[in-house]
Amino acid sequence: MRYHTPQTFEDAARIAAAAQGVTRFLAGGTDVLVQMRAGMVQPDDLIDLKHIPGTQDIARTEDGGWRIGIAVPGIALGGHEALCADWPGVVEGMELVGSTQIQGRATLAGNLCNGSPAADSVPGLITAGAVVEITGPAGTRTLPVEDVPQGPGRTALKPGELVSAIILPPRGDYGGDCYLRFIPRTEMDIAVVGCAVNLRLKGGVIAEARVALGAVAPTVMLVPEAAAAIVGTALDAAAEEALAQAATAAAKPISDKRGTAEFRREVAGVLAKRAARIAFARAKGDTA
Amino acid sequence: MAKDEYREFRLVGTRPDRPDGLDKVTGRARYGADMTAPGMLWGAVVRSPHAHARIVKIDTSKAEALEGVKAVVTRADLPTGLTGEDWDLQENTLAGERALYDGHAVAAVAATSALIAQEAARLVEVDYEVLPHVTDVDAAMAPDAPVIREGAADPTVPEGMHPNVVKYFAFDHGDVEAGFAQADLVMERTYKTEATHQGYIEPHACLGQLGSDGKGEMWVCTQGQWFIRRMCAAVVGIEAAQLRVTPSEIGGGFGGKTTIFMEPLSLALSRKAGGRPVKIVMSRSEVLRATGPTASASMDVKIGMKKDGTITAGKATFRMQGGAFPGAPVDMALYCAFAPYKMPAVECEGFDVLANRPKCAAYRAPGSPMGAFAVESLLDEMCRKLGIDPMDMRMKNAVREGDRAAYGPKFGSIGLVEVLEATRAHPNLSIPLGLNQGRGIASGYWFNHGGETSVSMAISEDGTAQVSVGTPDIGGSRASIALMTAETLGIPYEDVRVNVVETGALGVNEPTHGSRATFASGKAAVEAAQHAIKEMCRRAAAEWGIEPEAVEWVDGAAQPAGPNAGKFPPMTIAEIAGKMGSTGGPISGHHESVPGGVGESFGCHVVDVEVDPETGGVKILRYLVVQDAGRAIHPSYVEGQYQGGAAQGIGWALNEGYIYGEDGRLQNPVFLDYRVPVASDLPMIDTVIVEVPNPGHPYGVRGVGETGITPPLPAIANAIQAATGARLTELPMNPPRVLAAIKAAKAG
Amino acid sequence: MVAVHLWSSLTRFTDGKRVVEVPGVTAGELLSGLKAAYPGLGPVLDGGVSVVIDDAIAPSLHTPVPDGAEVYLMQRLKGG
Amino acid sequence: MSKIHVTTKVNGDPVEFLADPRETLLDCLRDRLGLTGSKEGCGTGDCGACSVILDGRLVCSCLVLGVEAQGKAVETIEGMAQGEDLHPLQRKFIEHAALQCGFCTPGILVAAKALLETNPDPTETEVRYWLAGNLCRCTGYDKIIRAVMDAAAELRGEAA
Repeated sequence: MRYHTPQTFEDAARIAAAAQGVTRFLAGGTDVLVQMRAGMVQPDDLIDLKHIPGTQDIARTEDGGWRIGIAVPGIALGGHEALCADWPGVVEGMELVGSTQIQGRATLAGNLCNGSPAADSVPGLITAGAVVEITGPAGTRTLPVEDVPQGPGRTALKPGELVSAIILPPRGDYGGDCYLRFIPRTEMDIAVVGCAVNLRLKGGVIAEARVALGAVAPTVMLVPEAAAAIVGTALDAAAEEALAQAATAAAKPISDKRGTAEFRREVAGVLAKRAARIAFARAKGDTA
Repeated sequence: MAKDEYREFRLVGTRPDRPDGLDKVTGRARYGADMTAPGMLWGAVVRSPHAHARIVKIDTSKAEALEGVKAVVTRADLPTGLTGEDWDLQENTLAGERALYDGHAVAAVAATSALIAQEAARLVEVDYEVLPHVTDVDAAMAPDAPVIREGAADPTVPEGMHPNVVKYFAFDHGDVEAGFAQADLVMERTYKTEATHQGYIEPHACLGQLGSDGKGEMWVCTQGQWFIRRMCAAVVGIEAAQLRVTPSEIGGGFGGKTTIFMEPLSLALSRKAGGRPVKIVMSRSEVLRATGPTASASMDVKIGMKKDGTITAGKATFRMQGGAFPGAPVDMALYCAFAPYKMPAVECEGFDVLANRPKCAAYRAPGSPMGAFAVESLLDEMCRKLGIDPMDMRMKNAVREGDRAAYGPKFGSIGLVEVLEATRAHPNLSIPLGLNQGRGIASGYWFNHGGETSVSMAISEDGTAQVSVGTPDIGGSRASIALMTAETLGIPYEDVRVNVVETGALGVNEPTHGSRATFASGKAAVEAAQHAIKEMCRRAAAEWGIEPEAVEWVDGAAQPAGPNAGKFPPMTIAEIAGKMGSTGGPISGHHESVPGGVGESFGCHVVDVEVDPETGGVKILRYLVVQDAGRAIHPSYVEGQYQGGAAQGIGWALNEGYIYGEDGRLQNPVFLDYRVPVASDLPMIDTVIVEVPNPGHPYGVRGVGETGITPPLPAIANAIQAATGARLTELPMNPPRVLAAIKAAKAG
Repeated sequence: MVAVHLWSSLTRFTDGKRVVEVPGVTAGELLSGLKAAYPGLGPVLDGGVSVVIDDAIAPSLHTPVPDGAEVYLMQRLKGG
Repeated sequence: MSKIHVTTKVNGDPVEFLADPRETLLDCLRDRLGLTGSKEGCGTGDCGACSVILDGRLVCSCLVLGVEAQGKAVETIEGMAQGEDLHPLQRKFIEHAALQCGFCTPGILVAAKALLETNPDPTETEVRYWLAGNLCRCTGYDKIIRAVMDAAAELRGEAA
């Protein structure tokens, strides 16, 4: 295995494009090293991106959003007060990935590019309207996060392409988001169901909303019907119930070692309701 | 040094620092994988990806051709002609004609680095003819189930039973039907428990060396170095005494490190590699796939009870699979299931069944948790139906000294009633519960075990003492044995060093299992100390010119036994030891026996849970363990056993379990999905040490290690019913099952 | 003669007898007596059993059996 | 496969080793540098027995490549005591009997030290969640949590 430490994304893309065998990018490494250890993947070329300047940075964009480096570990997101104030749902999704130790390494970009339908940070990114900047042999392009996953372990990245930044839009006023997941234990599990809700209030009523579900389909999915169920409401009981039903109806889960399809459908509704309540409270400015 | 309230003893019952504490908090303690040797090679094991397959051909040529590879072994490199348990061990070490479970070893390689060894293992080509498989115990007894091994049944199995039944066992007493007829309520239910793994954090590791002269050495993490010696010697075909086995520090065992897995492979590889030492360290997935989990169980229980809570009769049929080899602890499960109760009539029947899973090993009170899950769950449900307080029912039916155990003989001194009284008196029982919260109670039992024991001790020139024991220290037994030795010799705790020694240093010892280390090695250490005391009294007597019988040992010194014996100042152990070279030579003591007088231990647990009615998630709010320790030598480590046992039982109850796919492959061979409790899953675990001294031990010790894993399974099921009205009869009680049960209960 | 209580599935080898009277003053002699009286028991007993004399498991085949003792056979006990 | 020369600092000491790029930092600590205090319990980041502090951040050394340690600073259990003086956490673990087999202990001590450096006054819940990535199979965590809380109190200068 060849180990590369490029200094620019362009170099990284060039190395990847030229590589003949199995190629993997290394940011936090919390998925790649596990796969190598299990013998699932034996890369011929491993490209460590952490030597590229800026990959460890969290920066405000000109329009008031955020540009997050691809090697920023979860613990750094959680330690960034302004980012947490803007996008608590995004940060809490990332902070749910693994243990404190994993948080010292795991990254948003890695969690996204691993392509797991259960990735905890992805629903929050999707509902936030985040986009990724992609660098490849043909230059850079951007893509909404919801368009990145294409199936379990598969992404829309082409050979030689890699995510070079994650960009969050400006939060704006009266917005709130939240991510909740269900796991059997209190920590250390992969989500059995995950749900993120992002919404904006206008005069106490939900003016816009996005709802995303994880672990109930081959990819994390945006559920417009669920969002529609609460837009125009003040999240009263009926709206919550409609939201839960829409989420349950949209879920297309499988039964596996982590949960049954029936359970996942039901809990998708429960989490949607609970996440919406928190997002709503956050949008109102409650310190939930 | 904190000293607990009572105490007729100077040291027993205090809480000094453990002797190996410093090594273990600084990273210096050496565990199985921490040893290296000059010229060392690394081993790796080739494992079957199939649950059941004929091994058509193994081609090792590519692996052998890889640079750095020094040896490859297959079953052809092991001796033939083994029978019984030895054959089972050999077959489990390396598959012969067929791979019997996912993860079954089929070949092994040794190379100059771990990476080369892993590469070589991938280059071993095995042709398999996949065969039908079965992993569920009930399915394995179905008429059309694939037969795992023809003729594997032992003589206990009557003709006509399913060929996968390899052992059959039944016991009874009294008239069960008459008992049911007298009952006001008779209930019957079927329960299932899934296989769990001991989950010790240290994967198996060994460093083995074997020369062409048949002499070998091994460094290995094990609960019992003599077991390793005997089993390895049989499997690779050498003489037991020619193999010297040194136990490393051990990173947990819980029964799972009482037998062999890859250890003989290190020897076989070493022999083939010209005697170079070979280190093999299992990965976590190897541990979960191919070491010894528990059996899984399917159990029918029927109980009769009068309106006042009196149990009139019980009937149990247990079926257990312990993998592709005999050994599921169905007998122990049945013995323990009704043990806490006076049973006028019982009828118990058990089947040990083969399936395509790894060979089960012991796990903390083997069998008892399953049996308790069935019986304690049903009793709780019956109390609920009859409106009886479950503590009252337990007290009313509790066995006492002289009562006949459900399994036949009469109990000697036992402490169940004292345990139940202490439980009832505990403040946790009067804490009010809120919405969706429930309280569950259950009892548990384990026999404990004496076993072959050999201990030697020697007095040093300065009057301090060294004790050599053969039971590896998993949870503080060096401390408890040092306390008892120091108490007996009348010297400070710090003056005793307890060493866990290699097989060459003592006679045969059984492992640290059966809750026996503090009981058996402790009892033998006390005997050995008495032996040395006798000699020291004799030396003092000779010095004083009086009869040895006229000398007694008090507070670490010889003194005349009374005014008639003469008037001499006490002669301390240091004085006697200081001149032992000129008074007859070294002073030592030793003791070899299978100690009798084993003390059984009963426990009772109380758990409060809160259940999320929308997700089925179960949160443990508080947990209480009450158990009879006989006498707690080092109370902190007794509490530790109670807490650790409870935590493992909680894991078994809620989220742990082997998950096999349709293809017969283990789907959760990593800690990510084999879900042992993490710190945030648990509350503090309250403990009450009840002390009803065991008359069979000089300090009253009962083994305390095992009972604690038993009650959590039913206690949590009982608490979930109290919280939700839903009764779960299948483990693990994970959220999907709990939610489904809540919905079913609501539906009526 | 000592009355030895067997577990019920052993009665297959003892013509249905639950309690078998055999001569002997030690645990081992009782086991030998049982095998002599009912050879079918041999393989099962050789597979490992515990002899319980009154309230205690006999640690040795040489453990004496006192007059009037109650004797039960149990499966060999093990532990984790 | 050619090996890479790595220069790094372990417990304050400059060290060098040759690493196959596939080897983890844990492999390198244990097999190249003889620092076997860090343990491998899973190799997948699920048990925490290999916990070390890498440039001030708590990580599983099984999820870091040895070559990634180039130019960084690594703290392991072997560097926790200052000469003969144990860290208060180490003393409290012995005092509270917070270990049975001791295999998870180095990782838990390193993780707990990282906790107390960022949060000197954690609640029981905070300690439990911080240590959720450190599996202990022997103790049921009770005495571990007590030892960490007690060490924290001592470090804050409160009477234990």
